[in-house]
Amino acid sequence: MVSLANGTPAAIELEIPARPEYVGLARLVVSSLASSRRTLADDRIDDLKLAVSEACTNAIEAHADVDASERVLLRWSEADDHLQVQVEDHGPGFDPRSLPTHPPVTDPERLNFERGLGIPLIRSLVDKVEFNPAEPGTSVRIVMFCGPSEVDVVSDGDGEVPPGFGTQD
Amino acid sequence: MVSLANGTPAAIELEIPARPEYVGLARLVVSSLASSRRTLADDRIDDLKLAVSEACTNAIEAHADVDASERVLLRWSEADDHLQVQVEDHGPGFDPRSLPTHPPVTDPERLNFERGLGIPLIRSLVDKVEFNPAEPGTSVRIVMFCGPSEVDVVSDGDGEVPPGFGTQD
Amino acid sequence: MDLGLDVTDHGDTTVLAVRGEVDVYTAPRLREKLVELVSQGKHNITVDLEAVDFLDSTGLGVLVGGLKRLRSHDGDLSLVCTQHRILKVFEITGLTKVFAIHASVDDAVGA
Amino acid sequence: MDLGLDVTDHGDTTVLAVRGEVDVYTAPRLREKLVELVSQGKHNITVDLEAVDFLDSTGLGVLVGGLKRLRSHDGDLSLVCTQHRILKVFEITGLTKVFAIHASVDDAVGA
Ligand SMILES: Nc1ncnc2c1ncn2[C@@H]1O[C@H](COP(=O)(O)OP(=O)(O)O)[C@@H](O)[C@H]1O
Ligand SMILES: Nc1ncnc2c1ncn2[C@@H]1O[C@H](COP(=O)(O)OP(=O)(O)O)[C@@H](O)[C@H]1O
Repeated sequence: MVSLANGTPAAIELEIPARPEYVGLARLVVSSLASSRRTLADDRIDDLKLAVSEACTNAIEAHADVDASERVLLRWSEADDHLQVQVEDHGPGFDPRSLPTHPPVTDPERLNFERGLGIPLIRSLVDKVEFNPAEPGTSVRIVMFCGPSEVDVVSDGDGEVPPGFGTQD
Repeated sequence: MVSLANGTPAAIELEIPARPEYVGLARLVVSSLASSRRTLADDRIDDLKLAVSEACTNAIEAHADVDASERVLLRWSEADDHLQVQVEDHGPGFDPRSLPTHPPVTDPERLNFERGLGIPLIRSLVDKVEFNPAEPGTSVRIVMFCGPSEVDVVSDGDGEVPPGFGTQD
Repeated sequence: MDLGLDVTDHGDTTVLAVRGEVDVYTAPRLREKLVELVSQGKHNITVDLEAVDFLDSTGLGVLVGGLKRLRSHDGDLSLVCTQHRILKVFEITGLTKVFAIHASVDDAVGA
Repeated sequence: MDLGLDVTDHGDTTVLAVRGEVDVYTAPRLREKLVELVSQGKHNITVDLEAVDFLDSTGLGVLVGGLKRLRSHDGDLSLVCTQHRILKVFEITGLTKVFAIHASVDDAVGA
């Protein structure tokens, strides 16, 4: 179990307006911080960067319907064996267990779904993710263990498609 | 007069531990934000980046004697005609009017001073700077007007040395 | 953050070369450009992703939407991509089964 | 953030090529290297700043300290710098009057 307190001294916080133009800054900060951690391989840094970007995008979109003057908080912290990034918004919240599933990628119907890839991507890219309700809003906690990736990428070709991406389940 | 409220919606905040390894992150964030502002020329972005870096260095050094688990806050905000960066620490504070002056650069004694260039540099590089006491600590407010630089750099050769850098005054 | 969008015609195929980061901020411009090309009657489009530094789910969604639009005109949308970190996003979402992905523009327009 | 420090001998002159960002975090390593070179009897040092991306007042202070140390050994510390944004920091602090600044390592070691 990861047991990193929020108030750990090495924490870094970035607070941005809930607007699309600031997601790039969140990525820049995360990849800069991750790069200074020598034990994290480059492709794992890219994974973390994409996952955090997806979480920030969702946080920003959650505010789009509510109040675009709201703010999104990114909190970075480190421990011996892992990195943790929390993304917090004050949006309406959601239930991550009741998200729609896509049709299989081989089904022509699949093309009707332009959205819904963010959370499955986060789940595939990082070692651990939690979507916790906040009061109000959502707090997404992403954890990346340091050292080599434990998740293998499904290679191109006729390999299996990972769950959440249109498998019939 | 600049009259930008602290709570302006476009504000971005970065909070870092008061430790030298995080000054680079502050620079990265400031130069990224400044670059997205098309009206600011590249050399003015470099000036702002160096000035903010000096202010962060001072904030971090102010904590070195006190408590290195303290934090430094960088707050970025924008208005139509200027950018503003505030650097806040909780250190012991100081009086910017009673800083020692260096001997003239042509005096061999000048070489005994390795320090004290930060604040004169900030003053030369940005359009406006204020050192305000905070409770506790210091809040440095740096303002950069957008558009071309109003301060000309003293060129190499036998031009005058600007005040604060060892002129006999 | 700029998104570069360069259009060149290669016979029947229109190549849209994208440069920069495709995310929630820039993807709308990619979508508009694809819609514009389709409305100009360009129904075979190759999106060249070789100069893309970053692509997120919003970008994937725009490409899926473009493919759907082109298919409805009996056209196609293919991709050029050899960068590992970009390919990976298609791989883990299974979209390598949806898009024809080529190793070069020559491959794509000759195909 | 790495600071690159490469030492090469050019006759009587030792060239210390610095790469990266010189700031409050990395300047101590530059200071240590200069102290080490002086203690090895290298009393004519040229610090090549051409691959430096950033230099702050801490870096200037280390160079001033190095010059002082070398002068006390009847030696000298000169610089190689043509980058506008780095030169500017020496110019506005008046330190162009303190250091000999050369346009190339060849100029510096030939001087
Ligand atoms: N932070 C959040 N706050 C509120 N709702 C969210 C949040 N994150 C995700 N959601 C909901 O989950 C859905 C699926 O998210 P995602 O998989 O990222 O795809 P997309 O954002 O493209 O719809 C979103 O459409 C949204 O309804
Ligand atoms: N944020 C701050 N808190 C407390 N003291 C400060 C702060 N900033 C500057 N000072 C004081 O002002 C002095 C001069 O600062 P500066 O010109 O940046 O040179 P240096 O940091 O190299 O000494 C510092 O040595 C310190 O005593």
